[in-house]
Amino acid sequence: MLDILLSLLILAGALFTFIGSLGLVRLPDFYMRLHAPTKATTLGVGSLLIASALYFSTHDEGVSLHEALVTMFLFITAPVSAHLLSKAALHLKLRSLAELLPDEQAARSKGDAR
Amino acid sequence: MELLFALLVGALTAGGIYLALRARTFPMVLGLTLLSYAVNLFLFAMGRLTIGQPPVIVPGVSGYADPLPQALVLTAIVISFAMTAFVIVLALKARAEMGNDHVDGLHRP
Amino acid sequence: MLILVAMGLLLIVTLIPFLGAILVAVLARLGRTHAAWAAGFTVLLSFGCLLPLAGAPFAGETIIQRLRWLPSVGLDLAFRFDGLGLLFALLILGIGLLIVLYASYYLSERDPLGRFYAYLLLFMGSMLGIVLAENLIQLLIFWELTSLSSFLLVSYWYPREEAHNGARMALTVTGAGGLALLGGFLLLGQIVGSYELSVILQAGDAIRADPLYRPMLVLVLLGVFTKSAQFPFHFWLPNAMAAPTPASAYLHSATMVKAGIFLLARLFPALSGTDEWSWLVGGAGVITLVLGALFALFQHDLKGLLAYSTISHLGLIALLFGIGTPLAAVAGVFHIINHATFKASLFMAAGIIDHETGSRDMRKINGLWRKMPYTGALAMVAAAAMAGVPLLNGFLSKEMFFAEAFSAATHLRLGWLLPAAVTLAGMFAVAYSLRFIHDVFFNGDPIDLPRTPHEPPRWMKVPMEVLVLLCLVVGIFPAQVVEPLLTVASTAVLQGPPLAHDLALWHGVNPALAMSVIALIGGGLLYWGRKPLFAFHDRHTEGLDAERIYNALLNGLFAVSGALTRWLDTGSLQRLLTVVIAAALVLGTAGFLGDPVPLTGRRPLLSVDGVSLVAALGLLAALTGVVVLHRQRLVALILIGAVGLVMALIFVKFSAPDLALTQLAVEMVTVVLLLLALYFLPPHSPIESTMTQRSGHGILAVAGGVGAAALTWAVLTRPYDSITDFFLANSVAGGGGTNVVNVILVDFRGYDTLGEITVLALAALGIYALLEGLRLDGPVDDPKGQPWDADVHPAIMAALARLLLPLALLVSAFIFLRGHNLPGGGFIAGLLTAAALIVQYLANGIAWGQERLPWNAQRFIGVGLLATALTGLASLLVGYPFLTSAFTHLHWPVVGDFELASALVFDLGVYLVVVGATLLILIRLGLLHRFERRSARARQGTAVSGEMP
Amino acid sequence: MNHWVIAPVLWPWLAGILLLLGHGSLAWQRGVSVVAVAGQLGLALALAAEVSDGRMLVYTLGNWPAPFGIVLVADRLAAWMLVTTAFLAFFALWYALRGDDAAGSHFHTLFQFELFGLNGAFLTGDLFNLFVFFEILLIASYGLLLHGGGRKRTRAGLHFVTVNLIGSIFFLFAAGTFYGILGTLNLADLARKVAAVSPENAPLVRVAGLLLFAVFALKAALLPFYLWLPEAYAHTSASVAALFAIMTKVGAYSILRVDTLLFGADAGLVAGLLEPWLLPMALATLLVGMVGALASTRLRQQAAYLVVASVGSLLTAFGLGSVSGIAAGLYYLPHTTFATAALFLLADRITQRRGDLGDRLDPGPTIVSAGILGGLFFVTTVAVVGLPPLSGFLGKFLTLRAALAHPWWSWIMATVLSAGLIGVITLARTGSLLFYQASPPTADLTPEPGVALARELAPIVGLLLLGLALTVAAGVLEHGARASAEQLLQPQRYIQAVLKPGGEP
Amino acid sequence: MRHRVLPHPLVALALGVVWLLLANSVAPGQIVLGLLLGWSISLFAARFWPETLRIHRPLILLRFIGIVLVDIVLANVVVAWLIIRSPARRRPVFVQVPLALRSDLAISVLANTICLTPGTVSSRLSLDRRYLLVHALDATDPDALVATIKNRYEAPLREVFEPC
Amino acid sequence: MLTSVALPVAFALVTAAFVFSIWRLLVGPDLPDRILALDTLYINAIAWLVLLGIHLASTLYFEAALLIALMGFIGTVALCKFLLRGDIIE
Ligand code: NA
Ligand code: NA
Repeated sequence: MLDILLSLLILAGALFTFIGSLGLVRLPDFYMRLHAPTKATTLGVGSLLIASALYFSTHDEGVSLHEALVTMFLFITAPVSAHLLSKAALHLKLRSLAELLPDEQAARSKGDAR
Repeated sequence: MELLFALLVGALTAGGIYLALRARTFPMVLGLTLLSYAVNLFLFAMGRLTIGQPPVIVPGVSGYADPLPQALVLTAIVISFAMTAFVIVLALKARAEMGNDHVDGLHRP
Repeated sequence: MLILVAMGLLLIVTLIPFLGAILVAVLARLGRTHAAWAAGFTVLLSFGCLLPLAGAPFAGETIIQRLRWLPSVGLDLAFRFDGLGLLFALLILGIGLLIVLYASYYLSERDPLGRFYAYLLLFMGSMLGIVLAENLIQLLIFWELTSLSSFLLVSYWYPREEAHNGARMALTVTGAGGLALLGGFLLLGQIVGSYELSVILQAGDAIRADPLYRPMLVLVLLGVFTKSAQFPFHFWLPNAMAAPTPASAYLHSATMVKAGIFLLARLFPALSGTDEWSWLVGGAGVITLVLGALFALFQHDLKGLLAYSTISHLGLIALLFGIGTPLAAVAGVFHIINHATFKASLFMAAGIIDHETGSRDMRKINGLWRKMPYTGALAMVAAAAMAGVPLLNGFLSKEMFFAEAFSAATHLRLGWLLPAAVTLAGMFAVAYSLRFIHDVFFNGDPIDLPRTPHEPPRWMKVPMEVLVLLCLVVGIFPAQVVEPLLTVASTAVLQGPPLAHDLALWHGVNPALAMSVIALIGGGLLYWGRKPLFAFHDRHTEGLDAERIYNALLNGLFAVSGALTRWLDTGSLQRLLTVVIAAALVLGTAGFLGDPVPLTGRRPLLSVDGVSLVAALGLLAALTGVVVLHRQRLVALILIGAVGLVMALIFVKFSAPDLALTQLAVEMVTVVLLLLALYFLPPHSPIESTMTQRSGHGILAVAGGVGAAALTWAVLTRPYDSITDFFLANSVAGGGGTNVVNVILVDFRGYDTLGEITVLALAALGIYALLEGLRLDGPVDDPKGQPWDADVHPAIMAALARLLLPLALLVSAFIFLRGHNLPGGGFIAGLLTAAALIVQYLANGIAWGQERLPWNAQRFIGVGLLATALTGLASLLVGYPFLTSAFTHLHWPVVGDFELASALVFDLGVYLVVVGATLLILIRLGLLHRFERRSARARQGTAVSGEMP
Repeated sequence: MNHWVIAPVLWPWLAGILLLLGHGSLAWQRGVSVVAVAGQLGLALALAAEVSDGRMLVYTLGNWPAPFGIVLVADRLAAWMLVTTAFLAFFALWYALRGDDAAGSHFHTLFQFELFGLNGAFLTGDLFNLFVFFEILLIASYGLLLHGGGRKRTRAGLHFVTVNLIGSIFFLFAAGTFYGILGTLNLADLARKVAAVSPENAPLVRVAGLLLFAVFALKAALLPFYLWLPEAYAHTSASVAALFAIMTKVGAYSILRVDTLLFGADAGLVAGLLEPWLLPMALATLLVGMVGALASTRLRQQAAYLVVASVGSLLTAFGLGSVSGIAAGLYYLPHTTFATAALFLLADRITQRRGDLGDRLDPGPTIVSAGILGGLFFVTTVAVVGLPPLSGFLGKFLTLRAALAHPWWSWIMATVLSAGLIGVITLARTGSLLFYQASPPTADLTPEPGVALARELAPIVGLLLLGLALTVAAGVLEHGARASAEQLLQPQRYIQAVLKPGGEP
Repeated sequence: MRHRVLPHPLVALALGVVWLLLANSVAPGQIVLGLLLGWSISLFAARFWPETLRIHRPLILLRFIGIVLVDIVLANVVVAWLIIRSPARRRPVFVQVPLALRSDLAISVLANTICLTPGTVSSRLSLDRRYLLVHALDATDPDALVATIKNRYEAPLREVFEPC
Repeated sequence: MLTSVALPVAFALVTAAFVFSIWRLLVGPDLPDRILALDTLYINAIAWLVLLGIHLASTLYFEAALLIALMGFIGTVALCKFLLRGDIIE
């Protein structure tokens, strides 16, 4: 039972990790590619970590919860990376398939004017 | 596995040498970094390759990787970090003093 | 005490002039007379010290005095006093004293007399050292000192070009000879097993039979020939005439050039008696004799004439020693004495004339007899002695010389050539002597002389008078005056019983007399018909000239040196690195190929798994990317990040978690560091190397890579035994930790770590010093030419970075505390702390960070080092070696067991140094930026944005 | 445990830490530095006295026995190097107090740490630890070399640093190979295992040995590795260049140590590994150095090339491999260190007086105090070129004498003597250019006050007096050098002393 | 006084908990050590924390976290599906989200949340901090997206951080 | 099932992810793409480390994952800041 649960978690985690990177290859513009890893890998790594916690809590003596920390740290840091990457891409005027909203231009010039 | 490892060391060395021989400071520093990677891997491998046996004493474990090369590589990493820092700052200094980032301070057409 | 002094008397005799030189230099400040008196006193003192020993040679004794110096290699300060030494010491000191007197009149008020005397005394001491040496190496030392001190004397009037050039030439030629002589003496010492003359002079047969005899002889003779101006090394001597005339008189009559002759005489019993000796010494002698005489005639400079005459006479003496018979040697010794006296007085005469007329050009100086008859008379006698006129000393030795030349000719093929050449030289000698008298004192009226000549001061003539008197006395009463001295000197030269020789004016009608007569008459005729000869000479002197060869050689040496040095040392770093790497590769390859064995060893190997293969390929791909795209610097940097990450994973894979952690931490800090730097550097590298250069670098790189791979493979496939079991076995029991890597770092090899953190600290200090006052312009626009983003500190990043700080510090503490037992430790923890703080600076800016962390990073580093120092020193206090660790388990209430280890304090030191150094480096770079940005803005974008290719 | 052994290493280290911690004024730093260097001299001499009876003192750091822990080994050679270094440091520092130290931060700290690195390198008995101390002395030397800055100095520094980083990479390859094959890092243990190496592994040990040799040759500036030196030494400050006179000797020391200990006659399959390389490279270095000096257009460049030549001479002597040869080299080592240091300092004094002309070897106006400086130049020249009567000549004599037993004696003699001749030509020309061909001074030269001049030139005179002392005490010193050489050529004693405490005969 | 000795009690406590997680242990020694470290680090970090961290409505925060976690799981599935199926048939947009939040921390948490949840990345915060530009991977109705963000995430965050 | 199926498959998937990231890293085309790829590589590394820990039943590699999670973003942040401002610490 535990074995199956662990296996599923591991497979799910690995799959999301895989899809995250797959997105890097498949998605057509940078802004879209940005979504792939920051999302998929969050859950991917998360599942793997849950599996790990489960595994070591049952195989070693004592509960293993420190895996939660990895997730916690990732939740703080990964979005910062994504945000800054996006910001940098905007700064570099990377081509996007999304049309910019009209007020985007306004907000931008407003923001810059300050 | 050993062959693969040897190839990596060789490739890092080759790349490192090539970049270290470039005429501008920045690629040269990158070359030196690659060379230090190469030599760190090499030094590490001198304790032979061991999988799944970290040198942390745990009762009932059959064998351990050779800890000494690991300690040596650690020292080497620190030293090469210090040296990289120094040489890159020196490159800046050279850029300031010589007006360009050619390793000889020259502008060759 | 007295005995001690007596035992070292010869040393004292030699040292006195050296000390006198210092004394004179000091006293010269008080005035010229003081200097002169001091110099004279020094010579007399040295002479006085020699006197107590003077009787010994006449009693057939050889005094040897010795001071231990370098006994293990046979080099003691050993002095020898025998007849030859006595003769030369008398010449050196006697003529030296006269020169001191003469020079005080000769040198003008403007010339620093003290310096002249100091140099002269240095030279005198050196000469004494040569002639009183028992040890050949010691002799050589003084030999070289004569070269050096004569350099000083010749260059005395150094602002004159001929003075410093002449001095350099003399030094070069005689210096070269000195070096050859060193080689020769070394070989001689090797043959004999000693450098002591007492041994060497008894070992003639062994020496001559030794296979090293020839090279040794050539080297020794090179020394002799250069010093005594034998052809083809004679050319320096006329150039050395740039010296003040008193110096010339001293150097080229009795001393410097005679040093070479002295050595011939000294080593005569040991080296002579072979064909090599005869041909080399005799050959050089006869050529020098003839050419010197020939050239002497054609000189217009008074001193030039005397210089070539000196060369010729030195050839004469060399020839005598070359003939090799005992009687010839005696004649040689005799001519040494005679030449010294008449040549010294002639030089003094030339000096007086020069002094009085302001010129030395015989074409201008005429008819001085009317102005200075007294000097003229003295010069005439001396010149006659030089020409070999009967009743003068020169006649006697020349007669002996002719006799020896004639008898030597009887047992040689084409032997008649020798007397013929000798007679020819005699004719020229007579001719140039005649010229010296007639052309100067008669021959019409002076032409355009700078000064109106008259007789010199009374005391300036005294030295000449003494010498001319000697010429006469010796010439007329040889048996009474010079016989005893000549006998003891000859005995010393020949190292045998006194030789029967007959010093008399009249030996009957014999071939020698005939040759003398021919020389006198022929010389007269030659001088009488000089005009066509001079004309002929003027037209045909452009031929082979040793001086020109010398100059060509020297220029060639300069040219070759310059070309070679410029070719080797281009100042290019790329070239330097290429050479170094290639050379190391050659050495390494040579090591392996020395004795080929299969590259692959017999160790069982691990199998490859897919993940590793892919990871390795990924690394290779990233690496290839770095190399291919390296001109786009930022891209290369990003790719290197990937390489570094895979490196860390490799460490994980092969059981090195500590290394993985370290690699990761260093990687992050390095990226920040390189980015900080990259801001000030151009974003792209231009193509600068040619295709050929790049191919060359590529080949070298591949060769290096192949070498490294082969070496790795070879080692990895071989079994090995290592000391590592000790660490595994003692880590817990002896080091108190289960993480063996950490225990090695802080305990087993803590000394390495101590060094390592010192390196880090020094890098930080060095960088601090390097960046002091550095101003760099960074680009005001980004590489695309648009302005930078206006958001200096993105708010989201700033807020979250702050949130992260305590967490990172906590993790850092965690990594630090567990390091002794589990992967981690001070270094990683330090980098983590530094990185966490750097993120604050990154997110919130440097001013913000500095405000909140007002600290002195250098002090921080110092405290860290101090912590390691104290842990190390603590063990000294309890009597254990430096860095001996201690640990104990404490039981605290509630908390439980707690391990307290000195290694932890050590590691804390490491931690502090790492934090301090890393922050110091990064913040310093950051400060550089801040300062710059403001200044660039202030200058309204005048800053250059790197250099775009 | 004899703590004298570690004292010369710890002392400058602690001084460096003190300098770092105390934020004292320049005067305070100078005071600490001077006291430290004076103490250093005392400690070095004390250690030399300790080992003068031929004992080898082994210091097991952390109380871990060899070959597991790191050991320091004080033998005659190590003590010899320490004393030389301390004397040199004393005078270099003295000179630096004239103002070289005030050109930037941390001069004294770096100076002390440089000594720490040097002394550590001389004393260590562990290959990897030697690497670490090489790095210490190098990083300190980078700081010192660049101290004060300036265009040419920075460029020279960049080249110096880079080439040394490459050298460090090679060192690690070499040390790693040694460990990978022989499983140890302790020099004595390595020596033992090198001697017993199997035919299969011998080529790899040779590779390691020759790579190590390449590294040391780089530090020592042997041809073809010497190219970094002229630029580096010519462009740093005088006191640093003077101190650097010992840097090449570290390489020479290491070559000697490794050659005798690891690849001596007892080394089995790899005996005499360096033999075919060392002597030819040394002779070529000697010639190239002298030729470079002759071709130099600047005084300091010339001095730097003379350092190259002196390395050639030194390693020629070591390369002979015999007791006499090594002894000759050891006797020559302090001499050439002091003499070249004096030359650098003197060159600086001359340069300072030549205004815009600097150290260019062109005739210029007469400089102030030309007489005294010229005289000093003459004496220094005599010392550097190895003319009698100073110790350089004795070194040359001892070397050539030892060379007679070598099969290539004629080549050695020809090279050494020719190089000597080129040296004479070079310096006669330089002296003549600087002092004899000077034009009349442009302005009235007011004579410099004697006291100031004496103070200014005292370090130079001190170094020259050391040369004189070497000459006068040649007997004693040569005896010491010979004893050191004998000790070196009996590696078994070293091995025994390190690996079997108390087993030292 | 409390501000100097214990400037951020909550942080200190949280750090203590994190420590226990790190150490994977609840031994008394670890608790003491964790609290000690939590206290000292919070003391040090106080310099870097200009404002005191106040959580006004802890329950709402917990609920918020729960919602976000669920959203993350859903988002991953959705996005994964999008990536695998047909990347071409998507409608990426940029939307401008006007912000009611004022504190940097709150805005940052919001931005983070947006990044972590369904197909959105917070791309740029205007310099006046009034607008957050968000990129959505696939949004048929941009206005609905803005509304969702404001209601689902911003509103609870306001209650937690800025209740006034 | 865990060791025979799940782990090998998981390793294969993570490895494939690794390959994709490297591909994007090399191909770009823009700098943010490469940075993103590097960032993703770091995440892949965490996944791999966790898998390895389970595979070897060892927690010794966990801190590496922790370190990446906590500090891996520094590179990304610094690189982005570089693109935005050039000057990363100002
Ligand atoms: Na005339
Ligand atoms: Na999102």
